Amino acid sequence: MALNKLVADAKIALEGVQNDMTFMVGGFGLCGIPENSISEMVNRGITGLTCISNNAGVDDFGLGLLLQGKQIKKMISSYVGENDEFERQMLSGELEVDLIPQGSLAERCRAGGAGIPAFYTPAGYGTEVAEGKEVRVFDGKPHILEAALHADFAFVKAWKGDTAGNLIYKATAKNFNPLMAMAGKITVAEVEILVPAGELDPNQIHTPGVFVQRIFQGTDYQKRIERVTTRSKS
Amino acid sequence: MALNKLVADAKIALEGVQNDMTFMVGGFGLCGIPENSISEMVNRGITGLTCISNNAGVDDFGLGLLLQGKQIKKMISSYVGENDEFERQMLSGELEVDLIPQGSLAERCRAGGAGIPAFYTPAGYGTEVAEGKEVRVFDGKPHILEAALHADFAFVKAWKGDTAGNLIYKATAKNFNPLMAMAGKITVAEVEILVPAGELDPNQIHTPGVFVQRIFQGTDYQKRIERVTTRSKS
Amino acid sequence: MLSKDQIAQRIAQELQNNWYVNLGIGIPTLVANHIPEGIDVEFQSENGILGMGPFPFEGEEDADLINAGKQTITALPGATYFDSATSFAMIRGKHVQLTVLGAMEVAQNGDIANWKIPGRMVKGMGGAMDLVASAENIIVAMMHTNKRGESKLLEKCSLPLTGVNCVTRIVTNMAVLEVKDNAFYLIERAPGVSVADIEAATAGTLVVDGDVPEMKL
Amino acid sequence: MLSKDQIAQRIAQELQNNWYVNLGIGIPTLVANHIPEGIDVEFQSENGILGMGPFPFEGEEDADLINAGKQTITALPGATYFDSATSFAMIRGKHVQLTVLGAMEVAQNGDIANWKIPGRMVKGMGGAMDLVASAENIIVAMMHTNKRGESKLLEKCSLPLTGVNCVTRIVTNMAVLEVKDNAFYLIERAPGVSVADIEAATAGTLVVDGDVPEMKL
Repeated sequence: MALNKLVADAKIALEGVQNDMTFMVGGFGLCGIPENSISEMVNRGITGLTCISNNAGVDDFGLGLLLQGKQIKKMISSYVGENDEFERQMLSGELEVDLIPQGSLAERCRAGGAGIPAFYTPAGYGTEVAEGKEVRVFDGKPHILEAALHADFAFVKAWKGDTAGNLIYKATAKNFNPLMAMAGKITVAEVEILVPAGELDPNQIHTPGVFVQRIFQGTDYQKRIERVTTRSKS
Repeated sequence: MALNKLVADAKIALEGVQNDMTFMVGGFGLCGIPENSISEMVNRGITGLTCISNNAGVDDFGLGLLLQGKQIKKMISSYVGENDEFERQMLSGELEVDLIPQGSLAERCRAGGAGIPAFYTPAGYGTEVAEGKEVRVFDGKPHILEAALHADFAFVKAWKGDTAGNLIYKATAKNFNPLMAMAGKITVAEVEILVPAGELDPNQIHTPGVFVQRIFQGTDYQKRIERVTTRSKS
Repeated sequence: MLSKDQIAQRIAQELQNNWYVNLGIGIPTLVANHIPEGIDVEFQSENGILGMGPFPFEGEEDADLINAGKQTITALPGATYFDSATSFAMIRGKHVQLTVLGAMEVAQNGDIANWKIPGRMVKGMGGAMDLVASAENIIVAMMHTNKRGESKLLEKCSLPLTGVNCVTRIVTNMAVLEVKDNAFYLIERAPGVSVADIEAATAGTLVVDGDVPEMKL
Repeated sequence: MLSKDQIAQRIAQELQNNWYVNLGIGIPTLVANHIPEGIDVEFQSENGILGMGPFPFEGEEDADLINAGKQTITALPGATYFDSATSFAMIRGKHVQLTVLGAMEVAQNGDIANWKIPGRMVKGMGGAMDLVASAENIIVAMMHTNKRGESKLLEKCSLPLTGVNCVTRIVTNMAVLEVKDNAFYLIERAPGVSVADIEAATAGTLVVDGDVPEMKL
């Protein structure tokens, strides 16, 4: 029988989160972010967090909400981008920030989940990112050694999921979610559509349930768009 | 527009293969092996091959056919298993064999495709596999450094594919295929069902076409089963 | 002495609720037939399936659906398929709670050998080296002695190793043993097998601490 | 002087048949509007799509379908979605033939800086460091000078680097340049822009070899 990972809601799913923990939070910009889990983190008022997430949302949504409340001590990200509060806290020194190349960030999360403690990549060689890191030449090209990332909790968002924790993502809302799902000591998945185990085609699962400890059906998704760009029909 | 990777048949798909090249060949046992490409290798009579493949088929099917014809100089595999000719050639020294742990083999193929020259893994520490390899301790546990694998050609088998080279595998016939598809300088995919680009759901692709240089519809699949195990209905 | 199926039955008693379990080829495969009432586990086979079910009904075999022993199998509701890198990510990343596998030799320091007899037999390690290097619970399922009647529980392995300091528990046709502090601790005897029998069949250091109960099957 | 759209148009002339191409944020994004007749290319966006299409029609935006610039997009027939690790496997593994990106500074040895102005502005490197470290063809799309009129083509970058020795070609509003042998080689002039204008706007070593043709747009 498939193991049951279902919990009732975000509140129960986040049981055990504490101040000063390290979290991974899926999503790219506001696309594919675990809105319900983020709200619950805000509600719980936990502080001193280290958040591993590609971005930190925008000023008033996504992880930006936790930044506003000064709940985050350190961000590990690849892009600050359009979040003015993120940039302000970083430049003023209120917030510790570890900026790392996006591909290295993704691979370091995967490595954490895959039991690979470290790997070599050319990304960042010769830049600030390489400071303090081992450099080794492979095939004539210098690479730097990057270490796996781990988290006490990983919060991910999928489109569909089943009670066994199997997840299917939609379009580019996939992004970091499957990698972070692998790397959390406790991985909490929230989904738009929840079905009983056995309803999803086993060939189409993006994240096998083995990586997910808790799953719940999210509510009230806003799914905000950062930059609406369109063309006219004429 | 999607790029077109379609070629007519195995013969055209294997243009450019030469003696002494290194090939990756997907499949686990006889499950998910590129039958048409293997037949074509046999037909062409190329020799001196280095084959990277989890197994080498059985005596009279799969890569076993190439072993019988003494076309293979070296096997890089994790399991000899039930192939008596493989074991005989290895023990007699006719065949060079590099046996490596299955998980390291899979990850080394992926690394080759992903531009990661090397990574650390605990598998094989303290065994013959670690001989000559760097050992490094992470978090109190010794790991060995494993290098990426590359191939001149990777031959993979999928269930469905489209003309853009996008692939979908079925059940456990997936195994090494998606990883080897990433790591071939030229990746040749054969499929049971071929459809025009645009017919597959972009959410369900296992191997994006960017990794595939040539695709063709295979014929006459035998899909032999190594060990038929059943239960009775009563 | 236990039959192979009884070894599997005894190992099944070690299963805990909500565990993901990888079963090796041979005796370990039989463990799936003895899951205790009220225990939910899910079986992983390293060739790419979670949620492995029983053998298919005759005529319903699917060449695309096999286990790591190349046997035709079925998938249970909630199963998933994945590639070999993801499969070993599960194993190496410690997402699988128990590994059960066979062995040619086990040493009292937890070393295991099961893939090669130099010059004579080379099966290859398959996924075994990855499994033993990362699993936190490893149970070895094997006969206590080999075909020549020699003990397979040794002070030191004589064959090329599969992994070092990794085996924590052994279930043989004669006994259940814990491997710790560089010794085999006798936990249970098979029905009708005496401590003296086990001592005679164990080449490595055997620790017998008080009364050793008989297994309940 | 070229407009931003004309810079993109000139870069589009560099596209070769059957290339996979990654377009950065800003001017590079505009390249997709100018694919030459008879050239098939497929666009990758590093947040997880191959086969990126044009912006959606009004009202058809999908919050789950964006590009790396967080703009709503569409997917063309034959497109695929994938996770960020797979996306950068494509990039790092050299499966993407061309990268077009913006820059704050480029040095004559091919160094590029585009992610940080210490103490003043930190956008983050996003995927740029991975892209420039691995791409075999990198075209920088940028204005020749910054807002203060200072050259962005330098002997040495003054800002924190994104990558070293990696830029091979630059298309600005004034010129097309090749970066090699520790110099900027002037290949083409923008319509109406003289070699002297370009020399004046280039702080690094500029090599002018014979007659420099005007771009054809």
